Amino acid sequence: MKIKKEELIERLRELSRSGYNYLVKITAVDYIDHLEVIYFIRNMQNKKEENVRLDLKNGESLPTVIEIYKSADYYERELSEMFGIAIEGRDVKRLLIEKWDGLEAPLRKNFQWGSEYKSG
Amino acid sequence: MLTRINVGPIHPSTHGVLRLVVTLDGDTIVDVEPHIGFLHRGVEKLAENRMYMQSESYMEKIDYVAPMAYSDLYVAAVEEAMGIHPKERAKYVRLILLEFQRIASHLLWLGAFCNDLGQIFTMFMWTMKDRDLILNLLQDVTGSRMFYVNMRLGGVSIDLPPNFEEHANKLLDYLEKRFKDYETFLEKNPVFIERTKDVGILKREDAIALGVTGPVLRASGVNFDVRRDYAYYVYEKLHFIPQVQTKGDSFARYKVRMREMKESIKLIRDALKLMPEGDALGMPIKLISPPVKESEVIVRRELPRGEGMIFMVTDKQRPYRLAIRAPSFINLSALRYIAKGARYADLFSILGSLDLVMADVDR
Amino acid sequence: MNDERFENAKREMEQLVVDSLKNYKAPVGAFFTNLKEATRAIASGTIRWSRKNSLWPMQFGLACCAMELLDFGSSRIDAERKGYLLFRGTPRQCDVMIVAGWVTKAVAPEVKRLYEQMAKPRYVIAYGECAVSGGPWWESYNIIKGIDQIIPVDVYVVGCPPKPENLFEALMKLQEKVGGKVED
Amino acid sequence: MLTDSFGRLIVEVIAIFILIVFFDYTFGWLERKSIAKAQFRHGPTYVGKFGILQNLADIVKLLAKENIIPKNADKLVFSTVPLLLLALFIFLIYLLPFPDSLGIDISVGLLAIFVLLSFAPLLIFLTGAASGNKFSLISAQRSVIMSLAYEVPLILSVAAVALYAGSFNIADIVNSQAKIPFIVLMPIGFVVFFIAMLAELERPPFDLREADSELIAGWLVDVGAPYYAVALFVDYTRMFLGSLLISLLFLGGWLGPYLPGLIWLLIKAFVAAVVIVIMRATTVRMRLDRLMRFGWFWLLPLAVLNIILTFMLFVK
Repeated sequence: MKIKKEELIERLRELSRSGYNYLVKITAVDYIDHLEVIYFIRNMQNKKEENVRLDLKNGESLPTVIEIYKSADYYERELSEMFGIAIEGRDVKRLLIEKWDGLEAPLRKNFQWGSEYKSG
Repeated sequence: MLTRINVGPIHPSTHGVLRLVVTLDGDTIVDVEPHIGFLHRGVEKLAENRMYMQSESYMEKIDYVAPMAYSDLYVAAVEEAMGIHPKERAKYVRLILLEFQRIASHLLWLGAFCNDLGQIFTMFMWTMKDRDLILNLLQDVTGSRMFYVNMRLGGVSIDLPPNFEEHANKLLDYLEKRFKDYETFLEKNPVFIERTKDVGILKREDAIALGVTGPVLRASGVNFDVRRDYAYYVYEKLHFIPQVQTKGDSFARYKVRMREMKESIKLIRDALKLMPEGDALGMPIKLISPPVKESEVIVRRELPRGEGMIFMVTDKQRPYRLAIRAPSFINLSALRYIAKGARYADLFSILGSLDLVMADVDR
Repeated sequence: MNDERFENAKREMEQLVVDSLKNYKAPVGAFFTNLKEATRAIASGTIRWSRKNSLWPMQFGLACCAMELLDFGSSRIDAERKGYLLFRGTPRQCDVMIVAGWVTKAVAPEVKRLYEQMAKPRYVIAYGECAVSGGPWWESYNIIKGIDQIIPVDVYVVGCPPKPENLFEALMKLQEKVGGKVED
Repeated sequence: MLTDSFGRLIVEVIAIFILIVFFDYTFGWLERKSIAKAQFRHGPTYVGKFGILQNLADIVKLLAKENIIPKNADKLVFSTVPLLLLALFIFLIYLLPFPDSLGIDISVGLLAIFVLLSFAPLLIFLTGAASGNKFSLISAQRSVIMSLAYEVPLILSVAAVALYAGSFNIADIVNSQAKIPFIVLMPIGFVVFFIAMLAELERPPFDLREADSELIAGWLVDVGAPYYAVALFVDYTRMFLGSLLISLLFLGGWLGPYLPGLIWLLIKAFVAAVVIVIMRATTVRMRLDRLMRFGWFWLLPLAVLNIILTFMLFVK
């Protein structure tokens, strides 16, 4: 299901009310000119799945869905770290790579591989 | 007065490198904040720069307690992308090896869990001894002790040796006896019951909202198992039954895993009986892989730690994007909610009952 | 005559006298010095023997190889036979640090700190390909290519993962080093 | 005459110290071996015959290692209190009577021992609090809180023994067990005493102070290697004291046929110690609040019941 960024919260709320209450994963794909964000959600009653997709322009931010799905917490933090997507409406701390020497968003296609480690 | 303690990153019972910032009020936990990422090495990025079958070895190192489960997940995703179906015998062979891997993983968990509860390695040594026997059996099949890399497109790299069935049955009989011993040893110990019952309760609604998977989800009363609900291989034919408990405490999680091991024994026995003769060998690894048919693949597998999922956007020779849903990652995020209000001594028993592999969390 | 040169010669002369006095042994004192040296030799021999026979590893696992490290301690290999097993969680009371697993940029300072917290004499074993050279993660952006970039390593064990028996052999090699059979 | 008694005193002091070292060393070896056997292992085998020299190597190595005193620690307290703790336990063993009129025989020995024994948690608290580490601090708190749970039942169960024997003198208590040892006469009292003693000895399931999986090493986290050797010595001396008390108060002490009294006493002490070690190998750790509940709701009523029963059945 392809939706627009503005209607994301609304659609997810609708879906979660209709039984799709389990968030499997949030991930993104970098298509260089734009990003595609995918929400995999599941209905735990009848085990049906739904993918909610939306396109993001480079540098655009994403609204948080943490009020609808509690488990979105870690996935959003991962997303913001690995793809450099800013999350609106919540404080996203750096998650995976602590003490990282200045290189951003490793899962973007324009990512430069890291430098050698300097001790001391 | 609130005390803040920093546990880790290197601590005897965090099972890897995990830093927890614990806020205590007396002996009661007010807040736990996990800091992760100490083992991050960018598997997803590395896989984007490898040929399809080159990444299998990387996948095994994501979860080093049950490596074969991950390689199976990845190879299944590649198979689906290329439209290859595994051979009939290969399905059985894979199922048997995977269930053995699951028993080995749960055994390690059981030992480590008792260790977290404060035993001085006794249960740990016992389970490690039994786990070693399973690893020896898998070594007989694949030639390697830990990282097997034996899944191939459409089958496995080496078929089961001729006397495998005999060895496996002997081992299963032994394990069944041992599990009975473990159950009496633990469940008749009042201190063990006291430390696990009504500790770290995760209710059904919370479990779904927090998105936990695997034995943790099933211990909270949600009847969901990928092996039944997205049946793959021959689980449907073997009448697989998921193990469910309703209470959602540490004891329920222990019970689910214990029952799962027994269920695995049953599955292996049935599979050994029903296994057809024939060929189980897959394609040898070549640099140029067969043509890719699908542009996007979603594959799910029940790993020992929970539901694993691979979402792969394909390219000609290598994945364009490989997203892995790691069960430990999401189970760890539930720790904060479970541990709130518990005693400090119970923090590690709760952490242990979630069965985390830190490399799986960080990827 | 150059005053400076003269001063230097004078100072050298004085130094010579002081040195010779330092090495001078009175006939009665010689007995006690010899006795002192003998006791010192016996004591150092005992200490070396005890250090050699009681190498306590730290309870410290990073990644995959930690699984084999567990196996090393458990009943099949039983590292306690030679006194290798008394895993202590705290670095203050340990002798050997077995780095089992890959070391990321985030964890490197912690490893270094742990090494500095250990009491001397302390030894390090790089266990597994990742700790030796970065191993399969050589190309990763977040991995240190070998822990010898941050701490000194005594024994390298290669393999991915090496079998627990290899670790046993490594510790025996370390014993030889501690016992003084192998030069540094 | 003064020189004569003074000479005897010195001989006694040395003899008992040798006894302590002998027990500590043998028990340390026995503990490692028996735990290894429980875990399908062999334990130390290479260093000396049957690994008998393993502990010697460990101790010498620990003493020869660098001593680290952390910057945040209170240096004076941190470096003297472990030694005080060791001195306390050794002194307590000197207060016990041994057969063949070895040791001091004071009339209120029992009282003196249990009063002094309650200082141990405080000394542990001091070490833990002085090291300036939060894990040690938690361990120190636990040590004091724990003592609330077991001290009262411990003393009450001992009181029943003193009531029956009609004396606070331990030699008298042993002699009053000439016919039947107290373990048969008051089994409830023995159980309470044994459990409370386990807690006093910091043995599983009550090893809350030195909880490896939670607090890394409890009050010993920042203790340097030489002081860890002292702590091991403290641990085993405490074990000796505990098993001696168990055998003196409940198992009939040095009374027994054929063999000399000292041998009987040591045999009984070793049996008590090995039972404690087997418990250590099998059980998991209790929680602090559960321990408190257990102490006050189970041990205390049982101890009181034991006193009442003793009073009604035997004393009247």
